[in-house]
Amino acid sequence: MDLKIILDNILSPPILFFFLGAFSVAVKSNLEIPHALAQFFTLYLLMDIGFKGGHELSTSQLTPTILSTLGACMIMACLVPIYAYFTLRTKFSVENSAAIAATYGSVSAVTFVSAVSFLTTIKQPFGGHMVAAMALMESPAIIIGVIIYQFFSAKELQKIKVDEAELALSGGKMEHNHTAINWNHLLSDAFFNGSVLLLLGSLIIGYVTGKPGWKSFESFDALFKGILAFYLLDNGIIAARQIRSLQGNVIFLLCFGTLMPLFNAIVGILICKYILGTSIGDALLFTILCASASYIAVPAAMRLAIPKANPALTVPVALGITFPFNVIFGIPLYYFIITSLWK
Amino acid sequence: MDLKIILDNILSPPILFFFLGAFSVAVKSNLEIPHALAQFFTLYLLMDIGFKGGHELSTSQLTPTILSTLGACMIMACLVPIYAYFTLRTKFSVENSAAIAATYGSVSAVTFVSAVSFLTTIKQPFGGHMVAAMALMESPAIIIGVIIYQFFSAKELQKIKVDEAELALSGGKMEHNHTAINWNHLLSDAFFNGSVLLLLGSLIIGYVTGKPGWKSFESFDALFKGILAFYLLDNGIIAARQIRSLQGNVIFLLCFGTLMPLFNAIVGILICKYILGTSIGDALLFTILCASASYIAVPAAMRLAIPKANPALTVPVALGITFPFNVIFGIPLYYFIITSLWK
Amino acid sequence: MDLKIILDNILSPPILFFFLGAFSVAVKSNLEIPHALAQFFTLYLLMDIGFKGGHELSTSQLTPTILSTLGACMIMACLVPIYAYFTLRTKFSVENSAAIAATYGSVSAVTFVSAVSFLTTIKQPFGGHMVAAMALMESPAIIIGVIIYQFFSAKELQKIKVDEAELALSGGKMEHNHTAINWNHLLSDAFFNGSVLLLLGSLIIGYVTGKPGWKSFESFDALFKGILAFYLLDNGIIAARQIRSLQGNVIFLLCFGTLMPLFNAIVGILICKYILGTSIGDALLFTILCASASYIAVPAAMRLAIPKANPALTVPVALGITFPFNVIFGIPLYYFIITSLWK
Amino acid sequence: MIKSKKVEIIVESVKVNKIVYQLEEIGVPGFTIVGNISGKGSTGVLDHARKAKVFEHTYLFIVCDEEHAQAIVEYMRGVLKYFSGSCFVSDVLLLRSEKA
Amino acid sequence: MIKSKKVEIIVESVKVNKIVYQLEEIGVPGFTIVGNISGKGSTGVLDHARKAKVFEHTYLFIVCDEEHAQAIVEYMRGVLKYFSGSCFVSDVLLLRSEKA
Amino acid sequence: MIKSKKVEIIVESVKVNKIVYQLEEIGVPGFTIVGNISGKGSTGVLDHARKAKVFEHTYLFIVCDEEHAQAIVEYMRGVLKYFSGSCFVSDVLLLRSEKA
Ligand SMILES: Nc1ncnc2c1ncn2[C@@H]1O[C@H](COP(=O)(O)O)[C@@H](O)[C@H]1O
Ligand SMILES: Nc1ncnc2c1ncn2[C@@H]1O[C@H](COP(=O)(O)O)[C@@H](O)[C@H]1O
Ligand SMILES: Nc1ncnc2c1ncn2[C@@H]1O[C@H](COP(=O)(O)O)[C@@H](O)[C@H]1O
Ligand code: NA
Ligand code: NA
Ligand code: NA
Repeated sequence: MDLKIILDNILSPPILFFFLGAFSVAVKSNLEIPHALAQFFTLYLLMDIGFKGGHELSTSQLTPTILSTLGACMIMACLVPIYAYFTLRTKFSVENSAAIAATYGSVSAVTFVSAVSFLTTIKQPFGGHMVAAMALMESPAIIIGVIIYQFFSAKELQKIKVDEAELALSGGKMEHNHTAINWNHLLSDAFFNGSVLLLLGSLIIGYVTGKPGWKSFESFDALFKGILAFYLLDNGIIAARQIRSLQGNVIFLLCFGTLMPLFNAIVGILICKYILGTSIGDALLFTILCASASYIAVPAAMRLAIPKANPALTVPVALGITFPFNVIFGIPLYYFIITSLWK
Repeated sequence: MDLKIILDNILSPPILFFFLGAFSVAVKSNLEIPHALAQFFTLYLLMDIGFKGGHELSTSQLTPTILSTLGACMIMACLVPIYAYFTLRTKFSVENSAAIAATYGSVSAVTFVSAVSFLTTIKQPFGGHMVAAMALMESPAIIIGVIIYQFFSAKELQKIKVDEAELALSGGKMEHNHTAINWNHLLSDAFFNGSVLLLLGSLIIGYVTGKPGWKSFESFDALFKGILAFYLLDNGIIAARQIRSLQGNVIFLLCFGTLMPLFNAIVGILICKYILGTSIGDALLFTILCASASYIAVPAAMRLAIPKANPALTVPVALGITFPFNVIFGIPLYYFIITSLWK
Repeated sequence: MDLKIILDNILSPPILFFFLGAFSVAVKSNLEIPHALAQFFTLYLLMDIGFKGGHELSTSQLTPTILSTLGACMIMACLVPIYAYFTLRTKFSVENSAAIAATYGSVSAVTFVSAVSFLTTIKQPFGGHMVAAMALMESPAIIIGVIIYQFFSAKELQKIKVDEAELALSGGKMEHNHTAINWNHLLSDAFFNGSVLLLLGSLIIGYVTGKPGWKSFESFDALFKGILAFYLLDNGIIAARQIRSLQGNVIFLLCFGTLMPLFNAIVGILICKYILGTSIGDALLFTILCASASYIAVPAAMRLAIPKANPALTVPVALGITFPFNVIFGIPLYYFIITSLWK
Repeated sequence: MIKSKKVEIIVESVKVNKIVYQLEEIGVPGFTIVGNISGKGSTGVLDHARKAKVFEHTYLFIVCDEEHAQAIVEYMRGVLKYFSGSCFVSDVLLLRSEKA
Repeated sequence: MIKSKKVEIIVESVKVNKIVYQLEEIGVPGFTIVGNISGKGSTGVLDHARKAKVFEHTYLFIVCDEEHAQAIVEYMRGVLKYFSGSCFVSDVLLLRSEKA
Repeated sequence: MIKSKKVEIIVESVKVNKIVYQLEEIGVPGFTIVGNISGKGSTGVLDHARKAKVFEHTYLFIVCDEEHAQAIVEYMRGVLKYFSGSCFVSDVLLLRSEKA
């Protein structure tokens, strides 16, 4: 039965378009999605999922389970980077380990959206608060990643170099304190990041405008699957290019990029089952939040906060390995495990 | 009751997305709408509103009220810049006064579209000819602005400078006559402006293709509110940046940017009530045409025709003050006044 | 009755928007569709038509007629360039004749899509395999064009020059064999061309995902006519510019650009009637595939394969003359002939 | 290689058509236009208000001989008196290519 | 025409804000930013992963006097020690335009 | 600062891949590509027909030493015999940056 779900997922249009994109890279086709469009699809998906979640929330009650789910999300966002860091540290430098670890603490919105699409297809309900949960999980990992980095690089006396990089950028003059990290900037960047803002904003707008708001949005929302397919076509192109540019310890990264999400997913499932007691739909979304890794916001934030980390290491793992793994196998697999456990 | 309507308007998704955009600027978020998309939204809204108006027209009859409404629009487009000019002249140079005045004689398509969205939400009908009225009002103010400028700058003997600017651009050789303004170019730019053309073209296409045409367009039109929300998100970002770059006599501009549309609206309402005798829906649209100010087409035309006018003065008032004022407070307020009077 | 169909076609929104675009160029309007959008419309139309065709195919049976239709498409794709070449050779050089001839052997996706839109409007059914037929016809003409060119340029001893161009590009070092054409590259470019890939990929995805896939796509597909209208607006702008840049023997090109598609259409109609025995809908689509000329993929491929051919000659004929001729007059005219014959 | 001048111009987008027209009058052999720029100069930051076309600038450059460069500079001297922008000139060696 | 320097900088897009801020601190008279570039340098091809913002680069140039150019170069020397990019300087003649 | 050459190339977009391949063969240290240009040259105005890819041009530049510049110019001399475009060279001082 497991296989059947996975196959059904693979044979859904968005996933097939993902493969089409990857195939086009393999055969060196000139298929190309203009950058402005890819940005539009991202904005649309965030806006739509936020609005939908807000509308959903406006029709439901704030239960203790919801609150504890949100809390559990925050905890996972802080916990994952820590154990990911120690795993990575066996092969990589402090900087790279901290940067990669941070991406796994955060989430990938499109992986989440794919899971929502999966649930919608099989008509499994889920709560609007899970969208809020996603928004909550976007940023804490950035902070944790930086803290990990500061803590361990101080230990290893490499901190000085970082200071120098930051010092160079600010033209030699360092602001009051002497730490390299400008926490002010980092925090505001993390929490007022464009996608977090749009997601939370749409959530609130969907919540506030309730049913009449939703009605005016419905035919916009109807494009959801089509645009997701388009987006995954583009992501297939990008992910295939990323996987080709994998460097360093490729085998280790391949294992890490698939086993880490799997492990995080299992932790997530166990939390849902034995601590939170969520519904099946919410459990899948919680799991996918734990399992997914950020390949846009966190690497960009890390580039600013930990300049010595090599983004050519971070992005290929998160986008080239973990993203396809989750979207193709992860979602149906986690769902299979959940339905087995919940019975 | 007034307050209730205003609140309802503020709590509609498009307006809330406008606030979200403005908020993102306030917190220095990196939220950004690609330029190509903003252009797409504009094109879509013009096409859709034009087509819808044309379809509407094809189902109705040409009444004397319609004709007199169109005439009244033209008259207002010529009248507004004149009294706006004299108000502005108390604080600004001839050039700047003429340029700002012209923007108030013209219209803002998105303000109009927002009013249409408002009417649609409260199910208040309106005539398709109002779209034609908007198209008619786009350009005359440009001509009037230039005439005002020529008339008063001649008086003040500053005309020479303008000639020089135009002369410089054309490499020293001036075409036959010695006025700085190339009326030929100006008129064709004004009347064959991209947005006027698309609006009128879509209106005619909607009219000609009638019901079958509309049917094939309906699901495209269903995206209307979603795209308006997206567009206002972008406009919120832009307007907030504009308001920050207000310069010169800020308090005067703030007053002018809110009181001028209010005054124009009241004039518009009185004309509808006591001269034209329009329906409530048409009255609101006529009023919003009078009250709104152009922040794209007219400033660009003024840059060509009155180079000495400072666009960094014109755009912030029209886009940073008058646009939000109209869209947030103006529409429901004018509607309230109209329904009170029409009772 | 002929006239009535043509008139109905001209008065459909997409065609009227095409005229609006052309008109905007005539009056020198600044109406402009951002490039990224035009690309989006192309991608959307290919994806949608492919998906629709695949879905259609999944509900039908593979009949001998279908197979022979696909075969006939391939044959026409090879035949058309040959007789087009000899016609053109009376006025143009070997290079230019081969390049123009190749465009007529291939197809224009938007012309095909317009014919689909025409059939949908008049509720005439057609088979999903015609989309596969279009995909099959995109590339062979490129190969044929190059073969023609090689064959006749060898004869005329001009081949050396081509070698030199290719040699120059590759920095003097020529790969093993001494022919100028890199067949490997050419074939993979032709068959893994972005639009062929997206079309075939969507076709397969539509076929594989069948009815549930289609259901999730339906509301995306509903935008079809609106986006086609938008696309033709843009094409009207581009085609009008192209027609203005026609050079060389303009009268000959005008005749060729209208009579060649007409002739190809008649050949196509006769094949459908007397050899294939297709339905009316399939006959129109087969005919339009024969009649249309590629103005994007083939000219770009020719630029690489036959550098001495002048693209400023190829594109204006295909895009400025044949495209509007087919879309405005051709489709209803061919349809009229077909219905007359099929009676 | 021919000793040539590269004249670089940044100017308000709304004026570009006129300037290009004038460049052709002057008889330059060619020019290249790079769109989509932002920047800052004496009139302030320019990408503030991309929706307002008036603030857009365009970057173009012309490679030509000394005399043409002189003519462009003289022309731009007049233009920049009234309009926002910048213009500067440098030496380049142009590859003389004869078509085969 | 004033003898000036044109300083051209290619640098990671995520760092551009800080660099622009520093340019203003240095007091340059203006700068122009050209977005949407791709390229290749010591750290490899750059348009591989446009979706991943970290790989984006930006191209900007500044026309200024010798001293400012010196200051920018000194600054960029530090920056390029740690970040990907390139910086080079050439001579230009700047058109001195007085506003009318 | 190292005395270097900046080689600027404008060439038909359909040929860019081959040219970039050849630049790497020549062994240039890097290059930057600026897309989305329009312009005019001996073969006429180029943005007429953006939908027809054949008319698109691309602008790229390479900063390198004298020898590499020479090699690129020789290569481009051949290319421009057959294809539309332009190529010119100027002197720049390249900032030598050692990574920390
Ligand atoms: N010194 C400079 N270096 C580079 N670009 C400049 C400079 N000065 C002005 N610009 C460009 O020209 C535009 C207009 O300048 P301005 O008219 O001085 O405001 C700016 O937005 C910049 O793009
Ligand atoms: N020699 C060069 N010539 C032109 N552009 C260069 C050169 N070296 C580096 N660049 C540009 O700077 C970016 C980053 O270079 P790098 O830090 O060396 O990887 C490249 O992607 C190019 O856009
Ligand atoms: N003298 C020039 N200055 C600047 N750009 C040029 C020049 N000549 C040609 N170009 C550029 O190269 C492209 C092709 O030139 P051509 O092959 O001469 O038609 C033009 O569209 C311009 O973008
Ligand atoms: Na995670
Ligand atoms: Na007005
Ligand atoms: Na054909």
